[in-house]
Amino acid sequence: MIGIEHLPVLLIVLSLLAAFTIFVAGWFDKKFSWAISFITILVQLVMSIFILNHVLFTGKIDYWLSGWRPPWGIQVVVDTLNAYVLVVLLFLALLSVMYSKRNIQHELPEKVITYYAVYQLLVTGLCGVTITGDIFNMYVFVEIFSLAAYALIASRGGIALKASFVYLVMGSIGACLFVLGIGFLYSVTGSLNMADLAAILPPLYGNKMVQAAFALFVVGLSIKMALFPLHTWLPDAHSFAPAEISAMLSGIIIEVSTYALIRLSFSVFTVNFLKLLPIYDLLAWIAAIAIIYGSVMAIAQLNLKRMLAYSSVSQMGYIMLAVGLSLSTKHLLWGGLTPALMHILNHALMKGCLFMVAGAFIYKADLWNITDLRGLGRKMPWTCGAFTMAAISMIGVPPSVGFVSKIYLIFAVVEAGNFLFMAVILLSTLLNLVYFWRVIETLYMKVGEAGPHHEYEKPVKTDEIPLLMLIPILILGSLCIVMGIIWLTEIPIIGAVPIMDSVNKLFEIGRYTVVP
Amino acid sequence: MKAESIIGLLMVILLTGLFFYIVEDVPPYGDPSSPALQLVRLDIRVDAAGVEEELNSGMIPAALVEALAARNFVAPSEIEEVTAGEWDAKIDKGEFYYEEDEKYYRFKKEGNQIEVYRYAPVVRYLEKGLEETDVPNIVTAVIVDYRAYDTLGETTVIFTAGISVILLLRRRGKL
Amino acid sequence: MTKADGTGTYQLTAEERRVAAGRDLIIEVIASLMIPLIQLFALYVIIHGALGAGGGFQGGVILASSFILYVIAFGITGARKRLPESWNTGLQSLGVYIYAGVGLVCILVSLGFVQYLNYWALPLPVAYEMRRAMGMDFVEIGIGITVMATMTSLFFDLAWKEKEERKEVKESNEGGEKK
Amino acid sequence: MIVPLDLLMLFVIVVIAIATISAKDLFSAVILFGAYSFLMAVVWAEMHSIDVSFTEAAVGAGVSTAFLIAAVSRTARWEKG
Amino acid sequence: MMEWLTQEILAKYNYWIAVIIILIGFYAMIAKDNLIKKLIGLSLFQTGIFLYFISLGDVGVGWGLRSGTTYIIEAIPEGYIYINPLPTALILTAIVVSVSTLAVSLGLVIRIYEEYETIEESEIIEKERVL
Repeated sequence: MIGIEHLPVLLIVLSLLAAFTIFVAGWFDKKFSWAISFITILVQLVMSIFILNHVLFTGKIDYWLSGWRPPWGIQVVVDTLNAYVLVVLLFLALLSVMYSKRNIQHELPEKVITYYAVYQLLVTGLCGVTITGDIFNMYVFVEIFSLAAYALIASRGGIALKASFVYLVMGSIGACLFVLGIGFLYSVTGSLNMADLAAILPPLYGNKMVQAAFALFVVGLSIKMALFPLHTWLPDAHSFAPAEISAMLSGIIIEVSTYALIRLSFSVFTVNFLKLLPIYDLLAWIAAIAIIYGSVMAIAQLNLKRMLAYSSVSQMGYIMLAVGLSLSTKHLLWGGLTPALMHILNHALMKGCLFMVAGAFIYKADLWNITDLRGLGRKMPWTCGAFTMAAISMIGVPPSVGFVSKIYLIFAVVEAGNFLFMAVILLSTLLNLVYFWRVIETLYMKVGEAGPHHEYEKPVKTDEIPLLMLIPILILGSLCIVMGIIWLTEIPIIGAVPIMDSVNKLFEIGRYTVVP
Repeated sequence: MKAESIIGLLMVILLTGLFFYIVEDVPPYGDPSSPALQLVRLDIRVDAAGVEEELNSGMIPAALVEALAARNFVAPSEIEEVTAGEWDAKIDKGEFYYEEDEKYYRFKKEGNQIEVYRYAPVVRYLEKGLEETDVPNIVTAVIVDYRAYDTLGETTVIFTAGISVILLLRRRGKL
Repeated sequence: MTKADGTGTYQLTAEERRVAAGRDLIIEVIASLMIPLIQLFALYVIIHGALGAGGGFQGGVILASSFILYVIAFGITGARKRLPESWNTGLQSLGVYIYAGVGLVCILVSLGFVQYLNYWALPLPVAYEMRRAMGMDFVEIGIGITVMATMTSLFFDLAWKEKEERKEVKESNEGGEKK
Repeated sequence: MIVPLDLLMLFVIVVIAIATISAKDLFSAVILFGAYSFLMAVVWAEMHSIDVSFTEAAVGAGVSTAFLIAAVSRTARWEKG
Repeated sequence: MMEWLTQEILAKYNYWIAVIIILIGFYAMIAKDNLIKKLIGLSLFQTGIFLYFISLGDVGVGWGLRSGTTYIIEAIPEGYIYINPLPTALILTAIVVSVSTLAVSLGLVIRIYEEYETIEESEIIEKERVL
């Protein structure tokens, strides 16, 4: 039996080897590629659940690659935050690859092999960013997943090419700023390891190089995670990519960038540095603007995927608002990073479901615009049901995940004492209601144009998408409600709340209860 | 003038401002004792009284160990005097296959206090690289041994680029 | 090709075919002299990376650049025949397989205490101290193979114009028939 | 490291960089970029970083330039406006 | 003022050249209309960062009197010390990343040209509007 300490590294290597195997096996037979990808990601998910279990109940995994002590070699560190993000990531990746079997056959019939190879590399890069404990290594993996994402977004051709190019230019600027920040940090500390940097940095907090490095990290990663003024690549990239890539982009890729920012600012620069300058207050304000801007722009859109993309801008605003408030909430149970981490999972569930449903409409009848969706509620009852569940979650109807995020966020705002943010959240809920109600209304209340006046009285033929595409949508849609109930009752069966507590304890922010 | 040029100029001015802001703290160019090459000051100090004798006799002072542990640093295992008022401290390897200890801290007496410095990783690479890896070219040793995982990532980046271009451009053959 | 007076066809000489394809004698001769030297140098760089400047990546790029020179001098069709696509695909993966595989062997041979990519654990029949150096050589060769195959495939994909390719193939077929 | 030589080469590098981004003919821009990479490799060799210098000479001046030429020959040669 | 100039600008000339190259590349990436020019700008930006890293690792001040030597371990003469090998190793990785990015982006440019018949960004946006 391989020790559990080996699992994080095996996870990466297995994924890498699978990518190469897809490439070679696909040369012999196209059918292998999907199967290999699916099985690999399934195994990875199981591994990541083991890791989460181990981290939660035994302690963090600290693995020295090549057998060198950390400041000399590279280190893989998995604590609760990593393990949690890893599970969320691989869960959505698994559902996406399940969904993509039929969808990719339909959309890119000639490119199946390379599609899955690049997809597997995307998953590898995301996992690598998540588990690494070395900043330069993080940069390398950020580049891997970015390159894979550029190619996957462009794979449909047409307008997607230009969207991907814009993403490439902006993402490269972000990565360059990131590596410049690494250079600044290296020149004053001589180290690249995160834990080591955290130990060396405290006397250097006044150093201008360190401050500039932090600023460069924030700006570089803000581009990658599409924070408001730097989001311009996002709407096009989200709307023209294949559906599962949109789901991954919105649900995981920008979240992993957020994770990188959280990791760098709390693990490397630590809370003491963040309290010196009001950077996080500034971030909270920017996030508030992003929430309103994203919601307003979403209302103006006709294209369903584009609307969802702008909604992603606003949802990233929620996460960043929670991160920005994390320093000022100390006393209550929902303080610290809890709302941000919750919303990472919740957003992955909701946006994954919504983008996959949007992809299903395109798969079935090439319907892009909201007005085209009339009467589909009767034709595709399961798909539209899942859509409705995810949509009411986005609005924030009580037992759903969206409600949980919002209520935790509102409590955090109350504790931070800035009631303008509360107004922003309530206004955004209203705007969410406006643009999602429009879609739900079109789906259920309006009748198809072609049919006669009283068509709704006739039995409508259901015309569902293939089962392999339907299952992920249904899982995600139902989880939107189930997960919300679990959050609300704080049932510790999946260890959800202990995760938040131990993350808060790790970074010494917020109030944390006992970790079992 | 186009809007893009104006945005570009603005960004350039912003970045220039950033560089002018930080220039004072950039380590001097070509300095052989800069933090990246030699020693990092850890801002840990203890009173020299008593500690100095202990250091000179090769014992590990408890006050120093406490001060280091407060900042999550490993405790030294062996002390060795280099020159008057300066000591090298070594730590346990921690791995099973090297017997020797490795150089980690440098204690310097400054006035009445003993300051703690730490060696940069590079010192270790240059001193022990040949012995440990049998490779005279230290960069090769670093990229394929000390930081081999980075290089695995790097090879994956090239591979990703190759497949991505096939995904984008190739319209022939099986792929 | 039809003769000027229309009385029949004659064979194109090698020179005429070269001119028709837009290639140049001097470049061809020089390239055919240079390419083996470049490849020899590339192998030297890969193997010698441990002792002097260079290493798997640089050697791989130089090896790839020799193929690129071949393409520039002799046209893409000939290069395709010399380095088939299937080989290229296989080699791209093979290099990384070697790299990741060396690491996996390290884990599998000595579970529990030896970590990933720790070449001391390699089960090689040489002295303990030599294993690290040999492991690094394996990895360098792996990097070299991947880089060579990927750079070549990248250049072929970027430089490939399908229409011109087809024309070139037709011409060379014609030349073949006339013989 | 010899300062005057270093300064001279770095100055030439900056001039070539400006020329690269202002050339209207993309072919000449690409070739200038190759020259820039090569000079950069020389500067790095003079800074004793021979491995990076080697790589830049092979990649920046060699393969990147070949890629760029391939791309320019398949797209438009002249920059407009 | 003069002191500041000599200490911060002249003594650190290598860093300033790196900054100038970074800014040239950055400006080209944002302001240039042509896609290939943007990519050349990206390459310049990256090379500037590499120059910064390499300058960081170099040792040896003055006019060739006392200098650093390269990191290949051998008997070195008195007065010379080895330069810092770590930035070199990092930049080797970063160069590979930069050439990979360049290749993928050139692939995109070629596809864009096939699709839109132009590689000027403004013209692409115009054609997109028509579509």
